[in-house]
Amino acid sequence: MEIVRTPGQLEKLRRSLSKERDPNQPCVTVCGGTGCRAYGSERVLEAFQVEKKAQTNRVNLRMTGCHGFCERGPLVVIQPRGIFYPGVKVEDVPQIISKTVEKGDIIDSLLYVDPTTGQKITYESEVPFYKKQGRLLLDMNGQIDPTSITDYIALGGYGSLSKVLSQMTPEEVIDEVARAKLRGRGGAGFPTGLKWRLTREAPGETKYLVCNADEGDPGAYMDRSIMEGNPHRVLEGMIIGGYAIGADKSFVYIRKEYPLAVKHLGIAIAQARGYGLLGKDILGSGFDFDVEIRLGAGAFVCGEETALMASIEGRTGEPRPRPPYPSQEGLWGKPTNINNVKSWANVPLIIEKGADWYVQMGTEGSKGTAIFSVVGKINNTGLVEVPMGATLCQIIFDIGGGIPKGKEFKAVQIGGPSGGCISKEYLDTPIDYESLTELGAMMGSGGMVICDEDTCMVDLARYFMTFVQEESCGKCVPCRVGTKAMLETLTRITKGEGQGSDIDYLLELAEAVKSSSLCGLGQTAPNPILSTLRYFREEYEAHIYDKSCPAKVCRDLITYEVLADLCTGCVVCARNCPTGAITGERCAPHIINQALCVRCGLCKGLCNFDAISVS
Amino acid sequence: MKDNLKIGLFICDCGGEIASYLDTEALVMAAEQLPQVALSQRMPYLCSRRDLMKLQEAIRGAGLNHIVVAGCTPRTHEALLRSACREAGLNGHLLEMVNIREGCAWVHSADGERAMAKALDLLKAGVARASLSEPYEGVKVQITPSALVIGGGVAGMTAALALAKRGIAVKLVEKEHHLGGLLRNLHALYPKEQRASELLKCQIEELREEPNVEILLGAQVSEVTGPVGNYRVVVTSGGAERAFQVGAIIVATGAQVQKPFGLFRYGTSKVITQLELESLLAKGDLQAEQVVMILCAGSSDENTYPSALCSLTALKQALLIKRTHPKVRLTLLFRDLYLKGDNPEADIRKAKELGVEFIQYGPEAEPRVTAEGVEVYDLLTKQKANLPYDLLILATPLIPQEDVTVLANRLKIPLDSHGFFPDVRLRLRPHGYIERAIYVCGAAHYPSDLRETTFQALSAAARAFNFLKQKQIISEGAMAAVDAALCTGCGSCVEICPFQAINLRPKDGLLSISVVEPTLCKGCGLCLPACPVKAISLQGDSDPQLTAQIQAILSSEESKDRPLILGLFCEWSAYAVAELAGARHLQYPPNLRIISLRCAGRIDPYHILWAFLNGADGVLIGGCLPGKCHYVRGNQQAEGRVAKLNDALAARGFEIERVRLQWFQPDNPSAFVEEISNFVAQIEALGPRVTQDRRSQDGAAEKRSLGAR
Amino acid sequence: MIHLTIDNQEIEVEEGTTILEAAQEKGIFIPTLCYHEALEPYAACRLCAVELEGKRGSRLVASCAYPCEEGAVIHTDSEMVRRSRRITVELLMASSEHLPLVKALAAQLGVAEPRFRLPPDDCILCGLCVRACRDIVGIAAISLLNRGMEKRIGPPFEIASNACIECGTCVLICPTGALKLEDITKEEKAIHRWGSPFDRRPCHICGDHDLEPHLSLGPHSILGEQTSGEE
Amino acid sequence: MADFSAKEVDDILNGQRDGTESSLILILGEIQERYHYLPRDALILVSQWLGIPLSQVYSIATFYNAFSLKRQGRHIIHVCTGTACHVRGATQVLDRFQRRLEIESGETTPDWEFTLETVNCLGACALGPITVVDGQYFGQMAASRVDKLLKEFGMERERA
Repeated sequence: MEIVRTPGQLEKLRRSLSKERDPNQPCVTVCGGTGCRAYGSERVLEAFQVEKKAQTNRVNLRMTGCHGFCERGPLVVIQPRGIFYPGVKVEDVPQIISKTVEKGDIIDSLLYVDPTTGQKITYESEVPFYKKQGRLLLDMNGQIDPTSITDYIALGGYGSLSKVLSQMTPEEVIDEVARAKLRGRGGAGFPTGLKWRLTREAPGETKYLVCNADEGDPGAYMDRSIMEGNPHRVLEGMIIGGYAIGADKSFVYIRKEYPLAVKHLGIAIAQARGYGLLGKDILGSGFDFDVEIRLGAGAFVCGEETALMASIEGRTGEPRPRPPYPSQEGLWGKPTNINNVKSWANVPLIIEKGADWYVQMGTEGSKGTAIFSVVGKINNTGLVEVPMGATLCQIIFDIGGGIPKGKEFKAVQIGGPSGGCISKEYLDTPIDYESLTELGAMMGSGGMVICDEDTCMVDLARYFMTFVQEESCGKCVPCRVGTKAMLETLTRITKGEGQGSDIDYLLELAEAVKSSSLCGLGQTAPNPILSTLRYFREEYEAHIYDKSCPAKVCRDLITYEVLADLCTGCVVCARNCPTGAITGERCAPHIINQALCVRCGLCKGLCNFDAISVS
Repeated sequence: MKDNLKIGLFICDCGGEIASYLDTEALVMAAEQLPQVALSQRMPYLCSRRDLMKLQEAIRGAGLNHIVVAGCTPRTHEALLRSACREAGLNGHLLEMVNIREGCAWVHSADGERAMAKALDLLKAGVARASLSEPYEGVKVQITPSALVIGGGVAGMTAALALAKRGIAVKLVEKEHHLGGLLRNLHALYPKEQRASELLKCQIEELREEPNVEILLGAQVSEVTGPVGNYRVVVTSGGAERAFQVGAIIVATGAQVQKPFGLFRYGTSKVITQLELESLLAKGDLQAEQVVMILCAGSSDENTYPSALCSLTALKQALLIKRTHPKVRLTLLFRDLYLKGDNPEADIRKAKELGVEFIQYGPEAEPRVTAEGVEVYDLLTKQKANLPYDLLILATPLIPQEDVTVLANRLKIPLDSHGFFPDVRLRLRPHGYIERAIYVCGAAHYPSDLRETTFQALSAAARAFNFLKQKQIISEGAMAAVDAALCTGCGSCVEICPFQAINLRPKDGLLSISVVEPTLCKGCGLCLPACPVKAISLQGDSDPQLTAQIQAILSSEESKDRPLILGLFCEWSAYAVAELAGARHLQYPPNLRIISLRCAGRIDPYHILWAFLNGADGVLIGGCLPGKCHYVRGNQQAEGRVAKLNDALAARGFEIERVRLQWFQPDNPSAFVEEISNFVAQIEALGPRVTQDRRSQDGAAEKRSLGAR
Repeated sequence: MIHLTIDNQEIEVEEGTTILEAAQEKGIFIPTLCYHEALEPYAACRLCAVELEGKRGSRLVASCAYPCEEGAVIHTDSEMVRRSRRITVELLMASSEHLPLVKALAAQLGVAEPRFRLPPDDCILCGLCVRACRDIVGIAAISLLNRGMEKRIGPPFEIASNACIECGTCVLICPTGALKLEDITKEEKAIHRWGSPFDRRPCHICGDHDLEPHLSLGPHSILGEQTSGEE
Repeated sequence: MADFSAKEVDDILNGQRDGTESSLILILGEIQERYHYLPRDALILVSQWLGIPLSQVYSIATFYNAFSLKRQGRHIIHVCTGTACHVRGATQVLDRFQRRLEIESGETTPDWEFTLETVNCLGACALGPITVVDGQYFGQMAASRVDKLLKEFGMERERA
């Protein structure tokens, strides 16, 4: 690999690379996202390699980034036709090679079955989950090997960079991004172009640039899969940003919990340096830029920009008051521009296709696409990328495939700990920054947790409160003590010890914490409570006044019982009960001793005859 | 007295911490009356950003050329205030701090009126001193980016390697003809029972391959001179001498095992030390059925120390023996078990499972060893046991090397009561202290096991590394200077200087005069009293300043504070502990007026006379405990001078009880308060000094003659 | 010069002045806990929050850290401000009701009883001692430990600090008297709250240097009747 | 898991030639990787070599979740308590682990075999509830699968 010195050389390289990638050459792509790996996709890939040798087949193998449809991993797609086999096991591999690859036959038994219609689907593009999405940032994930810069370049990667460096002034770049109305994908939605301009215009020679990849929000993992699946696009975006802002040094602040993303990013940086796309005099433009990785050591608060900077500087992640804003005084007191992974990844696209093309997508206020990780009580768990303005209904039912086991949809929690719950009345609202905020939720990181009838909203609120309580840095009083107070109250309620005054107390606390906390974490911490109170007040009241949990979740308000008529006396529950609360003769109905029962739900999980009821 | 003197006096309320005990407003008023005080101002919080700005405005605005700040101890804020002055364009040394917080407000909070009087005296003294202070720049010293490591044991090798790996050139000096030190005699190591020899082998190889390290075997450090950061070291090996420069020195001379001759029948065939057992184990010939180990052997008397090392070794050896010779009956007698590590209990349990017996004996009842067996009183079972033995192992502590004192003198660093190299008590260090860049690690420091030695070695290396990294240091401290016009070249200062900072240089052929090497001078001031013609002055702490200070601090006419007592305190011990007493708000009689000096040895007998002539009823001189002097001999000299002075005093008709030289521990404020109180009591008993009227002829004459100096 | 309105008073201040400083100039009282003249603003206690009018409605800002802006309109005693202060103080009371300082504030703002309680603690985590030790004295012997509810103040490993020079600055800056300078053992001295929990035998040689206190076992634990405190 | 060795720590530090404040967290990270906790002596060395006050090093070590000051067990169990896993019953799983191991999360069994930790979302939500043992993922966990899992990692039946 030799250094690429001019845009021309890059173009030449791209042409030669894409020639090598013969489009008709069969290629088996195995998803290598963390999800699929956990399902054993690495073993599947090995099997393919072994089989490839055994059958002396000249098929290309490629482990790609996350395809998004994590529910059905390990995913295998056979190009060029895009034949789609979900949930592939090692033993399926031989026939995939011999049949599908060799002869091009489709193996019926491996095809994906649409749970709603029940019909089999052959091609990836036709799977409803993908069909109804508008994939912008995630599109490449399925096509390239994230550990190979040539894959990325072959598909036009770093083209935008060379365009910027050869044809555009920094101001023009900023204008383009501004015209595209790109807004910070970190959640708050601050106009990216404006942020860049502020940093560029801030006095001072040295300036820094930071990519915020501290995706701390539980239930959101799109940043991770972008960095795992297409790290070079993030880098390209950052280099362009650096050029526009006038920064020559940058950091990617990424969670330690994402080892694969860290690895791929590290490889990508090394490769980019190797090709001269990072470092001194990039593409002969005289512009220097480099990227360093900094690991987040497990602190949600470090997603907050001032805390994040403190952490990069090697101090505890305590936020500081703003102003001064990072664009004025950031890392080591120098102007610093911080954007989220997705924001950076958007940049090359905007440059490549132009702002006019970009603004066609989305709503008035919010352009482009939004990525949600749709998780929880949903059929098709996975990453969903849709144009801004798509409705919740489309995401949850058309793409997400609805709620499993025919259960009733209850609510969707958007934006993680800083977001809120939205009830079914609003399923048809087109979602963008404004509409979500109006509904008491928040785009946040784009975590979308689907709740069905079995989810207790009080418990959910309590869960999030536990989370922020643990993650609060403890610097300011409202956040440190206030969240604790709210948590205590919620716990009391879920224990059935709630009092009439509790709801008002919660509202009062929430208000105060929201308005007087030091940083974003505290200011948004009450949202889960406020939103659940707004849409599900009656559930709170049920807990407080009737001492009952409608969703049958809160332990102290429920009892497990054996339905005598259904119980076959298989003694499975009795054998596994941790407290030995279940007794009974073999083949005779069992009984649960409520005095001993700790309501762990183990028995219900184990019973093959649904003979355990909760009330 | 200089003209065009514009002294600015700033009194800090310390947010009430001072103001609530002293009427700072009144002090400001009183101060305004003082001559040379151009501006007297009260500050709510001098260390706050806002007040610092006010201070700077005042300096610029009123064109002040000397600043006196009355507030807290210099230890916390002097640096801050000095830099503030510099920013305002005033040399940092034109700032004088008067400690009215720890030195007055807090320690006399019970007696407001007298505290006020004292505070005022302190202010006057500060002003008097300031009016004579001269600006001067610190001395820059370039640091030689290389290090000397003394001792080629584990500690030395580890430290050398760590530095070398970071690109520091290291000279490693070992007096033996081979590396390895104590470790060479060890068999296995705790806790992993790894072979000592192997570990040693790879470490030595690693060291030999390291280009940045030069190993000098069979060599001794025979001379260490030169300034901090630029030491000139002379090493002798086999008669040949070699000299070189180093920036920092790491002392890793290790220790030796005490041979307990005359104890527990040591010397007889059946009684050996732990170390001797090691070699037995190494050879693998251990013939014994009944083994007894005695820990803390012979350490019942006061001056010894329980050593974690003995316990660890004993435990390790017990485990080893039991593993290799399960038959052996092994009993371990101990007084205390000092254990460290992740979970030492595990090892103790292991030992017990293997059948090692543990018996604890009390300090009052040491085990008795006869030819037949060991008699011991078991604390737990409360009964005597008699253990037959055919091998008795004594755990004896590590003791310092014989030649340790020689080295200590060469390096001019003190030894502790056991002959180990202690850390400098940085905790109570005086302000403006610069480190010596001499670091101690390993058993030279205290008996430490391998794990700890390695740790210490690396930690010492780290400190050395960060010192060397600075490239150059600026020593702000006071500096001695010889007035060539007065110097007669008698050479007494050359003799007395503990740091060889003064040399005789020929002057126009015939006589030669003393010259001070500023980079070597630590500003202790020992040479000043020594000079018969008072040709030496101390920058930043000159004799005129001191005399003026003494006069002012005692000046409160017919002060209510009779008897009036002057304290001339060494800042390392007496002054440090006085401040500590302040921080603790301990109360002592306000009669005492304290002046802080670099060292007790700085005091000239005439300072004491001068004090009496100015109305002192008693003089208390505070210094470091013998052997603890930070300038090697300062405290001894003070002692000598006071002794000489006594005759002079007697001649002038003073009771010699009025002068006392007292050693102080820097970290024991209650003892300090006690001493002060009983000295005050003693003086009170003597009553106010009845001498001729102050304004009497000879008195005045005396004053003039002294003042002239 | 910058012009702004605080409680309907037109005032003029130098650029860079904080709202709190400006208010104090004008003798307008704003309660504070973590603010200190000698230190950089920390904005942690939120007691000094004031209402700042803005385009998108009013919001609360920490007056100790927020710089005066041209034309800003500020209320230091509006209902919004009082409500937030009341809650803040109530939250402080949860663990520090017994402190005179907190009592006084509560009385001032008319808060009777906290509606939720925590184990009593003298320390309100204003961080003054830590910042004073680091920024004024330049020693940094103590620091903030852990986070959230577990947050504490202490020296490394929470045993007697070797770095502490016992200047007592932390003690005198502490607004609640949570810190006391006290002897721990004859050998070691350290600040009371931060004392080593271990039973340290006076050991000339080992005692002073090693941060890891020696675990000295009594005969019982050796005979296995009880295991020592480590686990 | 390796025993602490000052020399190793020195090598880790030496690897970071541009040893600055900014690399502090990375260095602590490496030490944590090596020993699964931050030994006291290691922290002291880090502070001395980097010339950063020990208090700052210690406060960082206590602030971030990724660092532990207690020695960890041979096997480290991470139970994901992310939202997705939570709504799918991670609590029951965690519960079961705590009962069987007789420790709270964040603790280590007396025999230094298992350390139980919770983690806020590993981003593998599709598999929830998810548990990671020594870096190995176990998806669709259920309280009823806990015992089997522990057995796989050599926990004998006796306890619980």
